[in-house]
Amino acid sequence: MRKRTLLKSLLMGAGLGLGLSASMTAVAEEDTIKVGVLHSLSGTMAISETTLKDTVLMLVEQQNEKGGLLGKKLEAVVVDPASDWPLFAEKARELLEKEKVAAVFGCWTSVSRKSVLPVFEELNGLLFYPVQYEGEESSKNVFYTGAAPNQQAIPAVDYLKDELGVERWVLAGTDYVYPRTTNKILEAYLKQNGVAEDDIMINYTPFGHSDWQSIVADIKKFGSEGKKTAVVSTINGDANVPFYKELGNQGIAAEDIPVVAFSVGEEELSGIDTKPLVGHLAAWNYFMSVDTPENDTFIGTWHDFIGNDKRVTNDPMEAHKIGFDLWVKAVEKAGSTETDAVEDAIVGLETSNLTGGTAKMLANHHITKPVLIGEIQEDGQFAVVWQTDGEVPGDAWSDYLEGSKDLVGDWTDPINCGNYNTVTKECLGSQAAE
Amino acid sequence: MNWSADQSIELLRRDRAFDFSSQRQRWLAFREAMRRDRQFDFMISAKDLELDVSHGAILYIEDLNVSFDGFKAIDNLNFYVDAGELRCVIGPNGAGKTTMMDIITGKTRPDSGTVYFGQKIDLLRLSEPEIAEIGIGRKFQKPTVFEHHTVFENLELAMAGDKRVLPTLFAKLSGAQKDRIDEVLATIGLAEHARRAAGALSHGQKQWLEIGMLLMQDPHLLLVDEPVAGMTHQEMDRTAELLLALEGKHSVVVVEHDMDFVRSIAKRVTVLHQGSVLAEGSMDEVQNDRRVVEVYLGE
Amino acid sequence: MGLLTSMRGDTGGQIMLAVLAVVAVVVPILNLAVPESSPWHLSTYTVTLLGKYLTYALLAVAVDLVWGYLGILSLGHGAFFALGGYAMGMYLMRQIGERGVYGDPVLPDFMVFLDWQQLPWFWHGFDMFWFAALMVVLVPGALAFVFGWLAFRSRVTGVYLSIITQALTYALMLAFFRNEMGFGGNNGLTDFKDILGFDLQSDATRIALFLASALALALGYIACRGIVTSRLGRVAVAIRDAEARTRFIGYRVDRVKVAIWTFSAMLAGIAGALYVPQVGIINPGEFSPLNSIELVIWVAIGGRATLYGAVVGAVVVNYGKTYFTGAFPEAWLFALGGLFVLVTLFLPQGIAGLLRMLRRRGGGTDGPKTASGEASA
Amino acid sequence: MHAVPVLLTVGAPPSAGLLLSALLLATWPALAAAEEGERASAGAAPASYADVSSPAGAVAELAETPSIDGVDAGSADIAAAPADSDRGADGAEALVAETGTADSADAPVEETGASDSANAPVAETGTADGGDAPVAEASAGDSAAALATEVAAADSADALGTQNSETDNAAALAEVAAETDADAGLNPPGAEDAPEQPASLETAIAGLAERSFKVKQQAADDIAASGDERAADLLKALLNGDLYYRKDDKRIVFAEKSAAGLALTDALTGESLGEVGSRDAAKITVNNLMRNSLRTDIATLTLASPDPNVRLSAALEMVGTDDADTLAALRAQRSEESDGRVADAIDLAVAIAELKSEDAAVRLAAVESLRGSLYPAARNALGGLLASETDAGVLAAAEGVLADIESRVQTYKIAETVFFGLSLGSVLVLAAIGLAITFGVMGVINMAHGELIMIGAYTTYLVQLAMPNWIDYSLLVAIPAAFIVSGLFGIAIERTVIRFLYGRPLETLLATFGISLILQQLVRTTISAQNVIVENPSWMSGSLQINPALSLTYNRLYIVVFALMVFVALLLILKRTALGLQVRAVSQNRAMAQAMGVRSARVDALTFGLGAGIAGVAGVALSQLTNVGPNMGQAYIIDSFMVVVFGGVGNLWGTLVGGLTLGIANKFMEPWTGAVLAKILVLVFIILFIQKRPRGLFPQRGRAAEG
Repeated sequence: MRKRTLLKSLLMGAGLGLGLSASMTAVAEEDTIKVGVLHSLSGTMAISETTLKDTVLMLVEQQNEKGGLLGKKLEAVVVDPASDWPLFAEKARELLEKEKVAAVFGCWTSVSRKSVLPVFEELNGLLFYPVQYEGEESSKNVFYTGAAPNQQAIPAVDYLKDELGVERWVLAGTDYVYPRTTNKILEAYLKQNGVAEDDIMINYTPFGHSDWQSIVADIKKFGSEGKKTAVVSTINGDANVPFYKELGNQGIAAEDIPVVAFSVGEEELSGIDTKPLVGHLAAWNYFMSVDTPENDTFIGTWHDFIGNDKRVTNDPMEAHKIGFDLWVKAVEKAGSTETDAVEDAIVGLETSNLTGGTAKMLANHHITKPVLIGEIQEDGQFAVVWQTDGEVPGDAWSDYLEGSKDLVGDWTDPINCGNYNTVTKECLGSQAAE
Repeated sequence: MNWSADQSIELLRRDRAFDFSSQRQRWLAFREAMRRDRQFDFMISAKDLELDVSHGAILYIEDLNVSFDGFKAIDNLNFYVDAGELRCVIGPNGAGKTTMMDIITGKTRPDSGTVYFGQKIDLLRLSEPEIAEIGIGRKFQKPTVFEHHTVFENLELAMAGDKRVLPTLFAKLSGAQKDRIDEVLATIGLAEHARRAAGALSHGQKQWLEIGMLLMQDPHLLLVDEPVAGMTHQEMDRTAELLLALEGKHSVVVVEHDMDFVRSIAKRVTVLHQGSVLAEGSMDEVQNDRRVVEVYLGE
Repeated sequence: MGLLTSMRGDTGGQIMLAVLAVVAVVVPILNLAVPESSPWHLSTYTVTLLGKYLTYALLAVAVDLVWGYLGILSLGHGAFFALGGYAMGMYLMRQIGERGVYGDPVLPDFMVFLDWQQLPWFWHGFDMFWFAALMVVLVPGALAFVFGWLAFRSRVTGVYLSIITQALTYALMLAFFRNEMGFGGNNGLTDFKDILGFDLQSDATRIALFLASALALALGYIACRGIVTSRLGRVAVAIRDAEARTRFIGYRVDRVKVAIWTFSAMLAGIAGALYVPQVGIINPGEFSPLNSIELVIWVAIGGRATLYGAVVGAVVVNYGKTYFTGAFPEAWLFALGGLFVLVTLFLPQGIAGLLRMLRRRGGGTDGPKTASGEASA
Repeated sequence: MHAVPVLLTVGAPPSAGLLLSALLLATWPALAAAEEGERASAGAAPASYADVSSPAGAVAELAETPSIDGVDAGSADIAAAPADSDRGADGAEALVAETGTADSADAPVEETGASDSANAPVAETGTADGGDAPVAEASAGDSAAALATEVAAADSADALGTQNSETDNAAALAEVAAETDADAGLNPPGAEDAPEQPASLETAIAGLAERSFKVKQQAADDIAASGDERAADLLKALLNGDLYYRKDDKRIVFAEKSAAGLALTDALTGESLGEVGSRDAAKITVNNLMRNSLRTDIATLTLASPDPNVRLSAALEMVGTDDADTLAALRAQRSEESDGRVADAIDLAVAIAELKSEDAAVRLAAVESLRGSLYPAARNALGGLLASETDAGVLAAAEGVLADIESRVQTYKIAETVFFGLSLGSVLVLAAIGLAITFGVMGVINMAHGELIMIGAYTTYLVQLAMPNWIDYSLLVAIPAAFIVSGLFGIAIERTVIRFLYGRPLETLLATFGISLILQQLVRTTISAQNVIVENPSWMSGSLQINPALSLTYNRLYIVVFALMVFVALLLILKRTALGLQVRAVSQNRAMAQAMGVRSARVDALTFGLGAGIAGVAGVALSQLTNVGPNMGQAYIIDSFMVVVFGGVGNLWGTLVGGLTLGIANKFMEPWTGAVLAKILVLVFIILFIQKRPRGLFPQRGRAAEG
């Protein structure tokens, strides 16, 4: 009998695993359309991603108040991938296979996107990815509502070059793929514009780098050599606070060496004492300070939803809003949430963005966005100092990179390929295999 | 390392070590050599150095000095033990008794002086395991046995034999070895406790077990540090018998505080004081030595 | 030596293996044979999940071997796991061939857009499975050997050892984060297509991988069991409990440690290699010291110095994680943290200890030997 | 500057409106297109818009650099004193814009010329010479103007096709040389055209209420140009963001926060306009370009300010100028300058200007006077001189001086690196020292240490919330507060969990790891998953300028000191107090200590509390350097363990020395290896070091340490 108790308890242990099978097979109730939310609520990325989770919840709530979709209520399914990349893949699988969600809104870092990509392609799901990223990708199953490099980096550099007469460039970034790629693109672009090799300084730091003394000192020196200098910062979230504090303390004012950041938005600023930052720049496709009726209502609903009118809105939130609207429109147009139908329907659809323009879903699953350059103000907001005339279409494959200048993504017939080589007229890579 | 002649001799000597079967030595030797290379082991196995006691003495300690940050624990110590002798070492705390043992067993390295095992073997060049291999066993002041192993296993682990990694992994107890263990179990009177975890033994039993482990190692020289601490009188007597039984076959050095016990076993007694020999001789001589009395009773 | 004999007297282990065997039979049937519609159908999601647990279990066994029986608390075993994973990842990467987004026949995508011209030397050979498989054990093994050889010879013990193992994995993490290293930086290696010509996405392959993991776990378990029941195993425990004494009865403590440590690292490497194709990504995050700490916790929760305990611990904790992150995304950390605290407070011997207590209730006398909570710190 | 008076005489009035449109043209390509439509002068324009992605970009690219060089060289030929590039350029462009009216054919091109950074000079002139431009200058400048037109035209033509390359400039120069005299004679009338009068303050100020930064800037410059004594205050207010405008009547006002919202006073008359809601008045925002010119304007306006610091910044602003009047002003100031630093700055400015003098002797003197100056400007100027200098003597002298400067800069660089190392080290020490107690002395592998630091940081945040108007003193409150809060957390942890785990360090690792997870999530749920703002008190921001080459940031400075203070305090507690004695007793031999009547339970709790409290204090310091968020603890826990172990467990001195060593080592490696590799190497170093010293830098002695 002793054996039996032991047996029981052990089966308990191992059985837990099997126990999953029961829960796995629980099928979603028919009268709701499930929407997956795949954002880290714990771990290092929670700082940025929790807000996006709330945003999607808000959008779903709004949609339900409007009477849902196709006569059904929307139901948000939230999971926590805990800033752990393999877990992202696992959770994506859970959402698609177990929860049978119609679409997933999620991911922030490139690596999390890369991690879930094969899952979405295998299970033919829909992912709306709301963050500016390095480009070099166009998947049938992913919609990139954030900015591609040509919708953020290049216009920003143009602004510095032409409006501020910058001649020397510091490209500072965290050592991962987004900064690497962006900086490669910018380097190529600057050289094309006749910037000399030694007028460009490139620097990479680890994640969450907190001791910027030497690097800032170097930048200071680099900037004190007579030519107007600017820093193009692709420094990732957490490392920014100590970076800006060091800038401020070492007396580098925005007028001397302006810093234009691609990863610092209202959300990040809400964690920084902005006094020393006033005048530094950021390039986004949306600013909370933009003065349009759409934006005002959005901010209003956000504050009501979150129950705190101190909370800010930022670019990825707008991206999610746009993505969500487009998805809703596409589902209504297609009359079903079935992936392929939605994919066909969504391309070419338009919805108004929050900055008074319209966002159009392009054939390469990127969207059109205006590019705004804002200067940080004392209140942690941005004052728009420059913006493109109309929207810039997102370019999946950069024209400034050797490997990809001939590539385009086009998910409409006849091409139907994420990386189509316009020269050899063939579809490269995995899609070719299928 | 540069291969001097005698080192190559060492190698040759070494070969003999690994023939247990006593046949096809060369082949075994060769295989061993290969295996050793695989293990990146360039140490000279001390196991096969011959113990040479032709001059009668088994342990030579000469002009030995150790100091722990300033304090001279061993001060110019000269100390000899004859083969087969049972020697008792007494002395007040801090006299350097334990330190001396530490040096002999390789735990502590001296500042100067020489320690030879027989005429040939320089102990200062060997590591603890090697010293154990060449046949010096030690029992600690504080009984240390493997608490989570049974008494039997404790003895098994201590048993002399090839103690390198792979042989140990594939080791099997031969009948002979079992008998040997049982024998020792009997000697130390723990036969009925063979299957008990050593941790569960009483203090005295642990002392014996440790002595038993010494016996299993079957060393030429036993260093026994305070064997009867915390023992009842009966236990003490049995321990005395045990040690006396060892005399002759083995050389034994006993460090002990308990004078009665020392008297009960000692032929020759060495008195250490402040790290050097104060007096040496039979128990009576020593006890009547004025300086010894001073040291023990004086000031 | 007949490894199976080593299973004698290891009730927990026998049952664990039995359960494993059952699972290995049932799961494929439920997944492949049972139709989707049936409530008994086991989704591929679950299969992959279980496969992942099994590799974690193997890793936990490896940790338990050195911690439970040798008394070395490694806070860096994740490093060996990750290295094994990377070796496998590199093979899978090479398998992609022309199906990469840039269609480059040789270079992986991340090398193309960092425009590297040719393959770094250490990527050669990984297009052959046997080579990769060899590296899966050799790389972690070699690292462990060198590290151990240094550390154990100079008798680094206790927390000092634990912390430098942590330093080891931390340094490796930072190194692998660097894109110059040629391992894909933060993104690591991903978007694998197939293994040995079988499509990684297909259910059959996943089942195969699952079974491979189960087999590896079984063999790994039996091998470890073989070691701990051998005299070497007893020496290991002796070292754990009284290192100096072991030295004085003539064992080369440093070599015993190096040997077992290296073996454990190799096991971890194998676990990593099986883990990667199932989760579909390997990146420097796996090196993070926190991961390594966490896996020590699996062992502690399962019950240190009982190999089956390690297995149970790994499965339970990770199932808990999977469940909580889905069920209470907001609060799961409370649950997990609470679990750790409660187990340490009320189950010092872990789940295995609990089971033994139950057995004692049933009048059991001979519990398996376990460490006092004290490691050689 | 010689181009500019003309700009006043000729350009300003008629061209004002056009300038404005030209400006808009740069920012709002839409407008640009429109304007083109009006002028049927599509000539160059479409091409220019076509070939570059961002129209504004293209526009600006067109007439920029070459015309600058052109005028520079050109005016050098004509004028008595040479024109420094940007002034010259401005002049030229402004003129270009002006002539644009006359000759509509190349209008778009020229406007583009004007568009990119036109109007600072307007201000310059206004202030430099309040309108009394001598005729000589006028004509001279005039010719410069004319040729500028040529150049602009010629170049923009090239610019359309190619990038601005050396050859373009060369061409420009040639042209300049050829046409100067002719043009100089040709169109004099411009000089007489407009009666010069600076825009009055009243008219100028209105522009500030506009939305376009360009307009605002123009307004600001006019203000500066007005030569009105209120100008400086207005501009400063503008720069500091104290200048608002009332939304209803666009009246420019000074505003101060008040109960009702804002208390307004008229910017011009200074009459109080009472309070309005914060919605009714809007701050006049400024952007980088404006800040730049504002600073220059203010500088010129305040060179004679009574405050030496103001004078210093003013003088430094003028370093690198070649403008005769400015230099004259500087020299004048120099003669009655009392403050040494200002005097140096002025000398620097003058010397740098004189480096360009025709007279080799003057240059030589200038070079010598630059000897030992650590200002980057001096180095750059000398560097420039080396390239252009012809006179051997001067060349030699310049090289010598430059070498001398370089070597001195190098030594300061090293000093700087040491300081960086120390400050990084002291951060490590701060983070680790609490652990040295809980882990080192008590043997608790406290994975929650990082979270205790985090709690300290959050305490700082809450304290600042509680006293928003006393930020400067907030830290003084936060330090004890953090110590108490974290300390209490520590005691709670010890009482509820750790006390059951003594002698089982690994269990403590597991339990405290669990606790750390809980604490993190606790903060996320109770406060927020986002980082929170912890402000730096004014006395913590900025840096101590030892000399132009070496400055130490205050926050780092304070933290180094603070770390040492904490260390000493801790040392005293452990060595001098009864608690310390008991702590050491318990840590060495619990049983014995208890036997001696030490209430070990209480001691344990207090010790752990102490360690935790110190961690909290460290949190206060770290909150001044880096983000305060739920994850901040994780960032420090591993480094802390490294430091403690490297220094030797249970040894405070070890922690101190260890931390500082690692910090400095890291900082000295960084320049060669980069930040990441440096950290890796440090870790490898620790691993190897532990091989040599298995018990760290300062091993514990005695039998206790064995095993």
